[in-house]
Amino acid sequence: MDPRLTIIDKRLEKIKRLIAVGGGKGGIGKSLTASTLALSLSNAGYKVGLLDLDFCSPSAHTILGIKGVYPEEEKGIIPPEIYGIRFMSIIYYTEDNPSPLRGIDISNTIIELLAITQWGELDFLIIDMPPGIGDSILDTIRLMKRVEFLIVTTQSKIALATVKKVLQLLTELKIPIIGILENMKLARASHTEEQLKEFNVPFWGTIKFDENLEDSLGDVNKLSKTDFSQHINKIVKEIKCKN
Amino acid sequence: MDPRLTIIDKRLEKIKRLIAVGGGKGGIGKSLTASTLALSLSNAGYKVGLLDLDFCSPSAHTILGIKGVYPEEEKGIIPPEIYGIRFMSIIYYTEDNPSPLRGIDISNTIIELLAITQWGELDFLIIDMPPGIGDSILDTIRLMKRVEFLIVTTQSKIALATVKKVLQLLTELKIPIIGILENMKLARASHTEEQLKEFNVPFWGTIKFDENLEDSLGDVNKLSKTDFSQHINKIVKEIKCKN
Amino acid sequence: MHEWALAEAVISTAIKVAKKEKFKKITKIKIKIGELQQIDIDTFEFLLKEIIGTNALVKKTKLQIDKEKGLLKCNVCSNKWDFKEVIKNLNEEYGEAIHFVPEVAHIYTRCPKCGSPDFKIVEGRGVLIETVEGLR
Amino acid sequence: MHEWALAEAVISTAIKVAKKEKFKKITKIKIKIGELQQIDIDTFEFLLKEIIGTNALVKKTKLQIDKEKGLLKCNVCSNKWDFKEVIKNLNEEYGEAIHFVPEVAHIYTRCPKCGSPDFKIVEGRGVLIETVEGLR
Ligand SMILES: Nc1ncnc2c1ncn2[C@@H]1O[C@H](COP(=O)(O)OP(=O)(O)O)[C@@H](O)[C@H]1O
Ligand SMILES: Nc1ncnc2c1ncn2[C@@H]1O[C@H](COP(=O)(O)OP(=O)(O)O)[C@@H](O)[C@H]1O
Ligand SMILES: [Mg+2]
Ligand SMILES: [Mg+2]
Ligand SMILES: [Mg+2]
Ligand SMILES: [Mg+2]
Ligand code: NI
Ligand code: NI
Ligand SMILES: [Zn+2]
Ligand SMILES: [Zn+2]
Repeated sequence: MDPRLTIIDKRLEKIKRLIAVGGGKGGIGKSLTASTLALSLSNAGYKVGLLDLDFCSPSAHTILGIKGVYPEEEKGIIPPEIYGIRFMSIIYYTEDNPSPLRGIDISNTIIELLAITQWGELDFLIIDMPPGIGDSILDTIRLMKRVEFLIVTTQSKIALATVKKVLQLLTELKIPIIGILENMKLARASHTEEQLKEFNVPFWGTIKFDENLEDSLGDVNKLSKTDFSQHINKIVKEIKCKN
Repeated sequence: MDPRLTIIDKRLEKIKRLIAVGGGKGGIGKSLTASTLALSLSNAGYKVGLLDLDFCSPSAHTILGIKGVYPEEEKGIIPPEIYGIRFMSIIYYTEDNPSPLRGIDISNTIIELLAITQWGELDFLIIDMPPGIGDSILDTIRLMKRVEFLIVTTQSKIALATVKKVLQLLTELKIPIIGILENMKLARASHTEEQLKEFNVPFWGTIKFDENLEDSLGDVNKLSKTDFSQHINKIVKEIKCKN
Repeated sequence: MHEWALAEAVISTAIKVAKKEKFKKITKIKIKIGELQQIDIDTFEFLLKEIIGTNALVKKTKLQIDKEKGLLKCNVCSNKWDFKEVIKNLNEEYGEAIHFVPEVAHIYTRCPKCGSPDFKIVEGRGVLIETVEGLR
Repeated sequence: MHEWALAEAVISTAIKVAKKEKFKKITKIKIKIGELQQIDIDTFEFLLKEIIGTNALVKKTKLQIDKEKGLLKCNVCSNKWDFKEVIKNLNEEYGEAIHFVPEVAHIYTRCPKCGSPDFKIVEGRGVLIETVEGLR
């Protein structure tokens, strides 16, 4: 018997809402959305946690410029708090090294982190999902039973093909999808909202492709001034901490 | 005993070079590179196969506009040939449905496809890798022993962080890396070549971010006219079919 | 007849084992065929014999081929079920896809108790060699 | 003492089993601790007792805690090895990381035969409950 599976509900019990930022496809802005969403919620006065579940390409710490912090040990692991965000990532244990983990290892790592992390009271736990619909998303659904998804996409037909599959799967499994965010919009016309209408998910607007966004990565002050963050701030006004 | 593992070498024995297009991070242009590389090699008169190993977001068929084809059964599976490319993808078996596969299932699917696919004689087999350094890349290395990697990246520090890990891993394992391709270059200055110099891998140049690329997806004629394809064509002139 | 490729894999593997074990003759190969792959045993035996041909090492080998029940277990609700029950009501096209790649069962079938696609193929996936016996 | 969280998981699970089995008392919990996680058995027992406190259901429970050898097997060359051999020469910081998340062994250690990071943790990963015994 794996004792870890029993305790996960208790570890998450004082978290009001769990929001996973997904989309299936890589490079669509999931990590940027998860990171700025956590930041914006924290700035709005909420108690926020951020869990980076992308063990191959952990990016939230790069986006938020988090380094030199480490969890404390106290009846488990207490994530360090930065910008008011309790931040948990595999990087504490892998540093910058490549992490060649098969699915079974990814699954075990997720279970371990969920079993030992003491989040305490949170209004929101934001989860940055890796690409794919494999172990990470299946364990997120299986182990964090109250999880809701925020879906990111771009207007590209390559991204849309995958995002549709993710929406189809989550819908079938009756997992709440709180919104769809279109990212990296180019000058060309986009039909994203229309093309995803069949899924009946609120469309949370469009963020333009921003040539200069890169400059803001790693600097939360600059980051908060980007159009990206401004858009996320507007969304945050609509989100309630109790669903 | 798994009989499939023994036969894979034989299935690949008449392929002169196996080139996996990777980079670890999603959304950097791996699929576009793999697809146009296969197309360009085929146009240059080589016998080419294309294997899409991204089971969650298979994209090569979308990029090349391949549909309505299906393998034949003849002492295994014979991939259909389109634009001179023998094309193998999970889509023949999944169609457009979401494929919630854990790592063990991904691994088993790769083994099965490699054991039953009869590629015949090829100059090049191009492999479109999914993001991550999990089951797919580990099995590619383990099962296709002569595989070489072409690494794609963007100038973003988020992509570079992951690409460095992939380069570090492949270098440690002594897997040949034939080149690094910088994709989606923006107007801002880029230091990609410099930042990856330590890995001693040939830098295969830079492809600009192209606002209009999306229009060419699914249409090989339009695709061949893009700057992206032009750049790949130049690379193809440098590649020999016998290493 | 894509199963030819798998039959060839079985004979190649048996020969590899024989070489490692220094067998002069392979007397018996015990094979299990998982129900997910829906391979007809007689057909498979026919293909094995065709591949063996006149190869002295395997020519007189006894081929024992047994079916292995397709057992699935849900990762969400721990329910276990038999693939035989699934196949009864499965669209033929989906069954055919599972025949080629058993993992696509995750696409076309669900846990009958909780509806999840997140299950383990515990046994009965595909073609396995149980034992290769021979004379030195 | 992050192990407290795992000790709590053990007691919670034992209580859950007891409720399911309708035990009035849990008489014995058999626990295995895998060597990768490098948890001191005495410390773990101390934590378990602290968590049990005055809980009548588990107060008099016998705690049997055994070490499980850390067995690793390479997916590339099939070599098997013992984590005990690895830990001898392992940088302390890496050992500490593996203590928290045993999977990071794939980052800091390699197959001693072929150098691959692609190996299975066959046994001895972490904390497992073998049996929960009780009186109805
Ligand atoms: N609106 C945008 N404009 C320009 N670049 C963006 C935008 N959103 C994301 N990016 C960039 O795209 C890349 C992928 O973003 P990321 O958040 O890492 O995606 P994912 O987590 O989905 O892989 C990063 O380099 C990021 O800086
Ligand atoms: N040079 C480029 N300019 C503009 N868009 C690009 C370029 N290269 C790739 N893209 C687009 O970026 C997205 C990701 O490309 P893709 O090949 O699917 O990446 P990956 O396979 O690495 O996930 C696609 O929508 C693709 O059309
Ligand atoms: Mg990300
Ligand atoms: Mg791709
Ligand atoms: Mg058939
Ligand atoms: Mg410690
Ligand atoms: Ni067949
Ligand atoms: Ni500890
Ligand atoms: Zn179920
Ligand atoms: Zn090895």
